[in-house]
Amino acid sequence: MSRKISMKQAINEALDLEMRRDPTVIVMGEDIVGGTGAQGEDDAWGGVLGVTKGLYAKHGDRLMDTPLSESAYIGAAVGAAACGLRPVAELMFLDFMGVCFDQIFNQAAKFRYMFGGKAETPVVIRGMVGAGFRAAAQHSQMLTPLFTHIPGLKVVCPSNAYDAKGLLIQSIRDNDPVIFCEHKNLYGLECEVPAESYAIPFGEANVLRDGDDVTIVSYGLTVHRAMEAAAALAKDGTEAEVIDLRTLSPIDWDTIVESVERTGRLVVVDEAHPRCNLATDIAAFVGQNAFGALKAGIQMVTAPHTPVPFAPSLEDLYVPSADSIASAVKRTLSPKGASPRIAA
Amino acid sequence: MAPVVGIVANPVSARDIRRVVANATSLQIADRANILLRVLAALHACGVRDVLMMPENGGIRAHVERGLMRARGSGASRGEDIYPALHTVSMPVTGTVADTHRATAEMRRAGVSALVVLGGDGTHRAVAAECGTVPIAGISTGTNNAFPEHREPTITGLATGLAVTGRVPPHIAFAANKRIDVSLVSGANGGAVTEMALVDVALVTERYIGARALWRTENFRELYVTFADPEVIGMSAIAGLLEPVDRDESGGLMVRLSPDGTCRKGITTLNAPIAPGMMARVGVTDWRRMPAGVAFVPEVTAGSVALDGERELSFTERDRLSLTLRDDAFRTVNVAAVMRHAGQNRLLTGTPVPVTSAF
Amino acid sequence: MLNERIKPIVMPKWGLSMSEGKVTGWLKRPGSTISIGDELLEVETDKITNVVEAGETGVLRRVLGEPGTVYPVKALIAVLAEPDVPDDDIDAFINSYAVPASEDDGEAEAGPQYHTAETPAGTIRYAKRGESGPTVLLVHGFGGDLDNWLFTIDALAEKATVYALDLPGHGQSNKQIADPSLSGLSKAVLGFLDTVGVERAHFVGHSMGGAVSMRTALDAPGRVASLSLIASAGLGEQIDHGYIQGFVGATSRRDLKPVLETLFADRGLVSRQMIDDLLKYKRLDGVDEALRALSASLFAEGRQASVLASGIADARTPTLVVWGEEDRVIPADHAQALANTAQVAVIPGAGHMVQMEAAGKVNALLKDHIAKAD
Amino acid sequence: MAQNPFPLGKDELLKAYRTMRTIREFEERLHVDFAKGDIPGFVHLYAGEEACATGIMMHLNDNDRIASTHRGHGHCIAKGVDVHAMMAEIYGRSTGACRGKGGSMHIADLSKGMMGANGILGAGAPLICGAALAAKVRGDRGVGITFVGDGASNQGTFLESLNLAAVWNLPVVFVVENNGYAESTAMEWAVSCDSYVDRATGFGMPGVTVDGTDFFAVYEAAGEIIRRARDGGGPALLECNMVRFYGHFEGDAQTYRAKGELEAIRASRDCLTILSERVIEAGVIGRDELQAIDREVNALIEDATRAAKAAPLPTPDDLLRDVYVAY
Repeated sequence: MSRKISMKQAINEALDLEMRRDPTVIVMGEDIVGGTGAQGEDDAWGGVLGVTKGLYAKHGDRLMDTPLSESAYIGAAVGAAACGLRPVAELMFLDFMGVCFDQIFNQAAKFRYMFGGKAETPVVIRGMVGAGFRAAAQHSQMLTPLFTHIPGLKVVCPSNAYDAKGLLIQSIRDNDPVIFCEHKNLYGLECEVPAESYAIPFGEANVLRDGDDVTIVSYGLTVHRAMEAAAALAKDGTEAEVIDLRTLSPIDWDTIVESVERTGRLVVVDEAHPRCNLATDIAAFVGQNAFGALKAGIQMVTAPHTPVPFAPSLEDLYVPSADSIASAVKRTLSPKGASPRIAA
Repeated sequence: MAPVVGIVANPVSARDIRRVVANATSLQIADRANILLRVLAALHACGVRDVLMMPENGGIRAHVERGLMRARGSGASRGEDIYPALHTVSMPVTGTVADTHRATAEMRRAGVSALVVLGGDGTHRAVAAECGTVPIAGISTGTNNAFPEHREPTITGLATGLAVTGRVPPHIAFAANKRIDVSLVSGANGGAVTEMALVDVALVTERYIGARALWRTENFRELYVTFADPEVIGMSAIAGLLEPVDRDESGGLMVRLSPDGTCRKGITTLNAPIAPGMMARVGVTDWRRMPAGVAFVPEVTAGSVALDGERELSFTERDRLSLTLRDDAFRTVNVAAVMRHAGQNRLLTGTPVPVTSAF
Repeated sequence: MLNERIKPIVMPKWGLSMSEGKVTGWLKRPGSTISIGDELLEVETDKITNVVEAGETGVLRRVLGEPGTVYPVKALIAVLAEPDVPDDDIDAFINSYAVPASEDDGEAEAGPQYHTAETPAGTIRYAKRGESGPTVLLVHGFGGDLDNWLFTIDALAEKATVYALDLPGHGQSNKQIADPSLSGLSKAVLGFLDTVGVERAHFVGHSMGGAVSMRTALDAPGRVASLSLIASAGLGEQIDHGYIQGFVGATSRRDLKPVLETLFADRGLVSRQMIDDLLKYKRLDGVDEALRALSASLFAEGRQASVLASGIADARTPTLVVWGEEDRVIPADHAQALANTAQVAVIPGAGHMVQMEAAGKVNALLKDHIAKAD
Repeated sequence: MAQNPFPLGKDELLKAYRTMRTIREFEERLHVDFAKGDIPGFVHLYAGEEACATGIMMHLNDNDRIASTHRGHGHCIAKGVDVHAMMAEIYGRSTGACRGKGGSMHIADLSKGMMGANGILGAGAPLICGAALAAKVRGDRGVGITFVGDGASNQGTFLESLNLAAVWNLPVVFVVENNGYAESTAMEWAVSCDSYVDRATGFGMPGVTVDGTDFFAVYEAAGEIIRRARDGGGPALLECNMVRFYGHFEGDAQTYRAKGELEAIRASRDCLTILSERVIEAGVIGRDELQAIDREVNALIEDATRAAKAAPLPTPDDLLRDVYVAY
């Protein structure tokens, strides 16, 4: 049965279903139950934004509040995964990885290779990413490129509730460490989601819109900006193909290249900072592997190379907009788009 | 010559297995240093201007020195010293009991008037082995402490200061103490080892030292005590709960325990606090007084000897073991008597006369 | 104002989730004389593109639906009337036409569009249309669901009580298949009929659903009033193994699209939504296992395990066989297996999903067959 | 033969001796072969510290997990990791415990409960909290032991783990292997708290200090602590004071040590000598029996070294293999 639920509910449902299916799934994080040890209600918060609300009542101690101690509990989740559990550790804001990155990239990501293929570390580290929440520089970043840089990690960033549920279920069932990035500004977005369990395989981009004129590749929140841009462009007769990457590691190169080979034009949209991000990565790959198909220079639309500003007026400028994406598409279509030009 | 007080503070006492098996106290290094600062303040108040301290790497001295420095820097002292000058015995640090032995010997040679000892029974035993006639003022930090009395260290410091500055007559200020000498002559090579205990000697049948602390009773066979105080913790409590013997009376007590440690017919069963938080039922076969100067040869022919709660020696059927209690073996500051005398004579009503340092 | 001689052509509602459709092009010019079954125009929905056929006769007096424009369901897109109906009346009719309130609103009050039944084979989802007349049961094929009857169910419901179910392992029914054989599925279907209180029904089966229907007719002849076998399995050994394997194995749009294209004569009918819906179905827990179990049991090594043609030929059940001439999954010549005992119709220009690609023709055949057999 | 006064049977004593001797021989051999330039990279030797790993591991089974340090060979051997696979790994061979892709600092054998030596100091502590959590969730009475040097005990990971283990009441034992030196820096200088027992106390768990060169002291204290953890009594800290016979890594001239320091600890604090003299003196094991073990161990290490040198190198394909379980 399918009904409309929000991405937040979809994540909650995925955790619930997997905990029911597999007794080795445990969920831990700061305030994911909330109020542990305090005098008030059990399950007081259910996560800082209520994503895990209600799970404690269903699964009890398999939901574990942690001390504010990311190094310790992320490391514990990694260790537990190496010992046969399937922990889902919530890092609240993925910006906090700064204090536990060793456990993620030196431990979890490397066990399998470093131990000669004899280890499995099925841990999921989920947390919020992205700007637009008026949360300023340390709670708003899109740090996905830092994770995609690390071999051994899988990196997921859903753009809607349906994908969030299926990708989180796949993340939990996957035997590799997965960084599950939840854009906080998509939590409330609703769409049709089956009530049953389902897993969306990794490495399969979702083509949200077919078009023959230009390919727009993105993930997370900016997928919706790209769709807005495509709708606006369609009114002028430009049909954009919009690709939602869904998973960043592994990444679906085939879908991107096949599309560009058909459209001959590529706009890559990434909410991350402009240097060494998904946009540059994809542009480089397409440049190397589908150069002959390109009719125009590749355009990249990213956040600026600045920390995320607090002032709402500035933050709104920070995140790639539908207008900026549409403008980028138009640059690929203009005769000058064919040759690189530095804007005045 | 102005009195100098020696300080032996052991940073590694109270770190043994009894913290795990019996929730025993663990006194932090910073707290040990704070205790010393309180003692130092009390000594200074009595006119002691120089203190000689054992060096160690456990951090106590560093904390104390920081405390002295802060006191000098803060307005609390109004420019006046409130602590004596701190000197350290010049010797290498090994981190073992040998440090205590050597420091005590050096302090005795330097002519200290008293030794303030911070540690458990084991530390006090090490000091007693080398202190000769220098009186000991004991402060408990250890676990199984029967020997040092439990008391606020400031009072111990005051009593020591009053005693060494000569304001309390020695016959009141100092008390005599007993000890048990343990002699072990090796059957293999004829070599002899002499050890001593201040409170108790326990003979157990297991013949390995292991984690040293004694907390199991199943192999426990014989107990010899210098005094039997029902108010103290440890193996000597067994004796204290059978037949109390005071610290100041001659002789001690020996107790035989039932071989299997259980309660059989004809055997007295005793429930005793053998370690902090640990009550144990032991079967007692018999007990009797242990007169001073009489060598006792144990019935146990092979096993280990625990001195003041810690396994130290092991012996076999071929070895010869004997135990002898000595009265008047070493001296301690009688804190209770000094303070009573101080009160009765209002010793602390006037300003004490400063005595110039000899250092 | 109501003139019964003025017949509106409205945007059709194909399936329960359709709310609007795009007119892609007219196949008849204004002024043409129209007979029942004539192809009037093409409409594209997010699920499928299909032809709207005339349900009545008359002259195409007005064409209102602009190609390339999206209209809500039941919007007026053309008017049919006899030549003698005055233009003024037609204009007045058009001016006064109001799109009826969307059915969804009404149904939200009347209850859900789909129902579920707790049967011995687990939870079965089904749709029920129509209130009177004979009872018809629509049984979809391998990997399908009740939406395969998108263009069928409402047409039949005009004169029948029509049930369409999701077989176990399919659609939104229970995904566990206790017995992945034809008789296992047949028992599940009978268990469903028991649950909804139907003793006897006209069975309409597509592909594997046809074989399930035949199995039921052989095992429980009393419960099968007639058989309508559409591109049915069970009439010969041959089947496109590549299709079965491809369908079971596909996990991405890229893999699944060419597989689905083999189902239709016109590959362009495979829409993004159709692929997405099937992918969403295939991702559900238990579906992969169910499909693999069924394909191993029924189509191992690229051959149909059960050929029931001779049994059906011997039985007395009235039988209709319909095939798309360009069926690339099960060859259309399998229809001839029952040529001697059944009515056989092979429809040109249609593939395996003939009931969708040539809905008007198939619906007419079904209505006729059911009416005669009842 | 005299009655055995020890808390271990003769077979267990022989096993403990064999383990310690194997570690010593393994490390001594590496010391020699590294100097010859036979071994790639760098190695950190456990020689001198054998009583600690052995005294603790005698209480563990394969279901108990340990997280080791950069100085992990001794932990591996004591936990039962195959010596041939270890030696081959150190030589970077495809027959190595990690198929030549981990090296000395990453030897692991999860089937033996050995979760890996670790090149990141202090990183094992959070991991072992996870291992202990897994044991607790499963209710299988498993315990987790993490080893940390006196230097790495200052890492936030270690201190956070003490807190987490206490808060979650995990069956974890934190073993501080205090050999006095964080690389070249003295523990007395680098550790502000002076006593690891104080640190443990500050986190609400008991701490114990033992003479880490005395196998029996380690064995007995570890036994109590591990039993307590297994029974749900929660985490504890065990500080083993011990000595490092070689430098931080091979090639370290150890100029930071006092004159005569190394000679003194080798003479008076060699845990193997202490153990063998104790058991011989007690009349439980004959010197000849120990010498027989010495010969067997010697042959084992010789064979492991010879086999490692002769073993095939990883293939170029191995470069790209085993980054993920599924791609």
